[in-house]
Amino acid sequence: MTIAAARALRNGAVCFVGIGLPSTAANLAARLHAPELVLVYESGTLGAKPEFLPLSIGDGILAETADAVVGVVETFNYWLQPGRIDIGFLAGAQLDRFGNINTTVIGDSYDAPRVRLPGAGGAPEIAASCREVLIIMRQSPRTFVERVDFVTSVGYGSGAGDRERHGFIGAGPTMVITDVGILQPAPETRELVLTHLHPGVGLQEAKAATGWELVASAELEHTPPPTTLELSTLRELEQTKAGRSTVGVL
Amino acid sequence: MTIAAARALRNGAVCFVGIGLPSTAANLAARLHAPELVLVYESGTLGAKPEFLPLSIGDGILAETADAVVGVVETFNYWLQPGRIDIGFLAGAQLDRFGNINTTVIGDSYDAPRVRLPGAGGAPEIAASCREVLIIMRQSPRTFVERVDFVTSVGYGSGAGDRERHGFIGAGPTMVITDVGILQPAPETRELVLTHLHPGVGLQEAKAATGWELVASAELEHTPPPTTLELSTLRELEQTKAGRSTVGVL
Amino acid sequence: MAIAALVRDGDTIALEGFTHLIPFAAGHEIIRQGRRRLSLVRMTPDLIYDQLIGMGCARRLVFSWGGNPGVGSLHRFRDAVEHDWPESLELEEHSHAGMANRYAAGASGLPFAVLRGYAGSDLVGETDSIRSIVCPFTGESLAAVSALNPDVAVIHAQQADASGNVQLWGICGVQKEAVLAARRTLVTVEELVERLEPRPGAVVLPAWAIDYVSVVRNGAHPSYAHGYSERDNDFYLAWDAISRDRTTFQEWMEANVLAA
Amino acid sequence: MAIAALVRDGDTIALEGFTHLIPFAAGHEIIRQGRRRLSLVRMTPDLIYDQLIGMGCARRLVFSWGGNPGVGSLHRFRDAVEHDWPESLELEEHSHAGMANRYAAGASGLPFAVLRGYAGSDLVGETDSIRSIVCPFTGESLAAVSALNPDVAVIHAQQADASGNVQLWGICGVQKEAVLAARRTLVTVEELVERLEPRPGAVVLPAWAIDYVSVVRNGAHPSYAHGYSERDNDFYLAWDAISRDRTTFQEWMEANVLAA
Repeated sequence: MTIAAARALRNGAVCFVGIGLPSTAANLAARLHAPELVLVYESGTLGAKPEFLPLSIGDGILAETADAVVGVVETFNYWLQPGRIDIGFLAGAQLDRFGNINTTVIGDSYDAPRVRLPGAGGAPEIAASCREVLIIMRQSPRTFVERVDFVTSVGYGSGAGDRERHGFIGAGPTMVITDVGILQPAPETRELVLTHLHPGVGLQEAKAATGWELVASAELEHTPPPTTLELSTLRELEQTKAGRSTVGVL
Repeated sequence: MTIAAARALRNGAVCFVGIGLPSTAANLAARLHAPELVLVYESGTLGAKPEFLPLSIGDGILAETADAVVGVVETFNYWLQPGRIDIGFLAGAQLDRFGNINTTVIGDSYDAPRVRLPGAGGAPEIAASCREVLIIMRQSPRTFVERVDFVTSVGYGSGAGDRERHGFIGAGPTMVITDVGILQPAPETRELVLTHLHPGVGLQEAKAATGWELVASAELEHTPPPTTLELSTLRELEQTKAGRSTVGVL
Repeated sequence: MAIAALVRDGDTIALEGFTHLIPFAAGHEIIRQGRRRLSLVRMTPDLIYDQLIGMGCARRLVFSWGGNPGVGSLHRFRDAVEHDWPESLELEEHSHAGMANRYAAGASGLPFAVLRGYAGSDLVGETDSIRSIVCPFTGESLAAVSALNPDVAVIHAQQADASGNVQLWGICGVQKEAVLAARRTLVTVEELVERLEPRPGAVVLPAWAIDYVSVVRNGAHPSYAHGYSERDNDFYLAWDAISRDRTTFQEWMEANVLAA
Repeated sequence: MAIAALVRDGDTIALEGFTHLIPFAAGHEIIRQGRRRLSLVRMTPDLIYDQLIGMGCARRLVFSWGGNPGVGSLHRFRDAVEHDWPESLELEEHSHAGMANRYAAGASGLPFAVLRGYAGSDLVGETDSIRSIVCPFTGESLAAVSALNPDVAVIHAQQADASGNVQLWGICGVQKEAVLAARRTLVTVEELVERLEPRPGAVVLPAWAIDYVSVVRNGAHPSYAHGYSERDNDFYLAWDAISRDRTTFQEWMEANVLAA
């Protein structure tokens, strides 16, 4: 999943990176095919080049290695909002068939939620304003749902035309990378369809991991297996993680 | 005039300073009774302590000696607009009986002016948002007029209550310091009345230098004559002026 | 510290610091003073607000992301929202962009800020401080958020000089905005120095923009002060277990904060 | 320089620099290229816009203060407004606060900005880019100004590195906003360095936010580059006499700009 995400990052792109898998994937890409990837963390570090994986978006290593450190107001207003960022990374507790993301509450009621999640953070505006959005999430019927309990960040809303109605600058989620494969929006409906399966995963497995009637693309492909170099670079990178402990990332 | 202006600056006050007489007066006060005067130049230098008089508000000496140098957007939005500045200094080509200032055009028509002046600069918002405003201008019937040709910056508008109607934070021009004396707003009408004459100037002279029917305060006083220390400090200061030439300041 | 003079029951307070320079020591003092019914404002509540909430100091939370960064949930925050323990917690919830702009409006003396944000998000329906506004030039509809002007802002910085000017550097977050937006302010600092040496990327707050400065060495721990300390990532990881259980949490607070 | 590729007749261009770091060399190149009908945007037009106006490059001026700082009038600007020489000049006139916020809105991808400004000023009646807006929370009326998004922004900076990242320091004005607001950008720099050494108070613009970088030593003269040159105050004083008379002005431009 991390390797598939890293592959999706073209050299020279400017990425708005959250902590966890996105940070790992971006740092992995920078060490492989994309040495000129520009990492922007929402803590205001433009062009950070951390030697090891930070635990939080505010780790000192990000400020030390950045081309520029700016305030949070500037980060959102001058850099994210006008559409200067090529790729935004998002994840969530729930994702629906139109790529909308929930990171707020699980349950029917906002006021009395079953599970209170951390909330929006930078996601609504990342989802709206980055030129494109990559979503990385583990796929399960519990997390890939027909309709999210709460729309924190909009993917394609209720389908084609919705982003345009909202006046969004960016194209929306062009790729959802999971442990099962890759989903992409169908050009006409904007519904997420399965375009790639990871090696060793079958179509039935993918459908079973999805809470809606998952459609597979007519040109369903398999992602190439990880290379030795990809695997070893990822392993090295993860060993450098700040805090030196293995952490479950939300 | 410069000495009278310097005297009006209490120690510890935060002043928004334009170039020319205001800058000279503020730097003079800082060398006399107000060593803790805080000078803010609109170029974004907070707490500048120039060793010599700058020619422009953007001279390098201001940045070198400032507590902080911030951008122009921040200067106006974070520092001036919320009413953090105690004293703003203004001048103009014309001033009217209610302390309104014209720095835009002389003549009846904005589009075809007799004299095109430099324009507003920071003045409209300095006039609105500083806790109080000091105006320094040479007094003549040509410059102290019944009604300014163009209201660039509002003093008391058309009289009492107008500042409140505009929602201004600051108190407006509390003192107009001229080569003749000092004018202050009458508490009820906000019309500028003569409260002080400089040594050697008579009331008739002051009235003759004013384009409206100048009223003198019942408690008309004379300003104390400049002390030797004030004069010598001013002379020293003016000799340090950047550019080393005597310049007519608009 | 100046906390006793500054923070009153029922106040709206903002302890800011974006991961870096979080004023933990000041937060602990607020807990020790037993303040109640506070409205807590912070983009990223972090462990210090988890502690304030768990200790019953808060009535309301104004925020944009309430998690333990890179670790997971803030359990005391969740317990308050999900089970009203130790009491119920009102939420005023925003995105980062919205919160940052609310502080900026507050610092600018404006009643609101405009941004491209929240469109299509269910947050709009839950939060009265998000409304829409129409551009008077283009007719386009945008989001407006109301200004934040906390009663008190507290930040932690590396240095203050003899006159009370303050300098912070590294990741500077929204601290300048929080201080300039607040009615009363306290800056805790790692150390007093004779003179502030200008530094790349630093934010300098002049003495006349601050009410109180206190020296509190290591006052940001387990957060950090760039150039003075490292982020205690192990503590952030450990907090997950400490905070998960009410009793464990209370015992830890008793031993490490109340008795300190 | 990249001026030939960047600036076309009829473009809206912003050469920014608040007294410091004014891109004079780039302005001279625009004059040599014979550009016409430009909309010139700048908070403080200064001598370089006096020259562009006097040479007939401009159709329109968007500005907030058009004087020779500390000296007096810009005579070419006055001659254009008062006597339509060498041709008439449309004005779009603002205050500094308004112009700064217009750039900030442009840099932020917003169509307008909100400020406390212009109330009671006759400027409101002369400029269509000032309107009023009502706060959706308090009902208060405030000023709105439309965003500035020039076709081209040119600034001068001290240094660029091998990758094209740019650093400027000293008084930084609205240069960052002007660059981020513009569609195409050029930065002239004093020198190329291997690596940008971080400096106090510096603005760093990453290479990916800029289109062209050109090395032009002393490219800000008679303005200055903090750390590289001093402001040539004598030239600012001398300009008063050079520019007062049309013929003297033209001869000076011929000898010092066109023939250069």
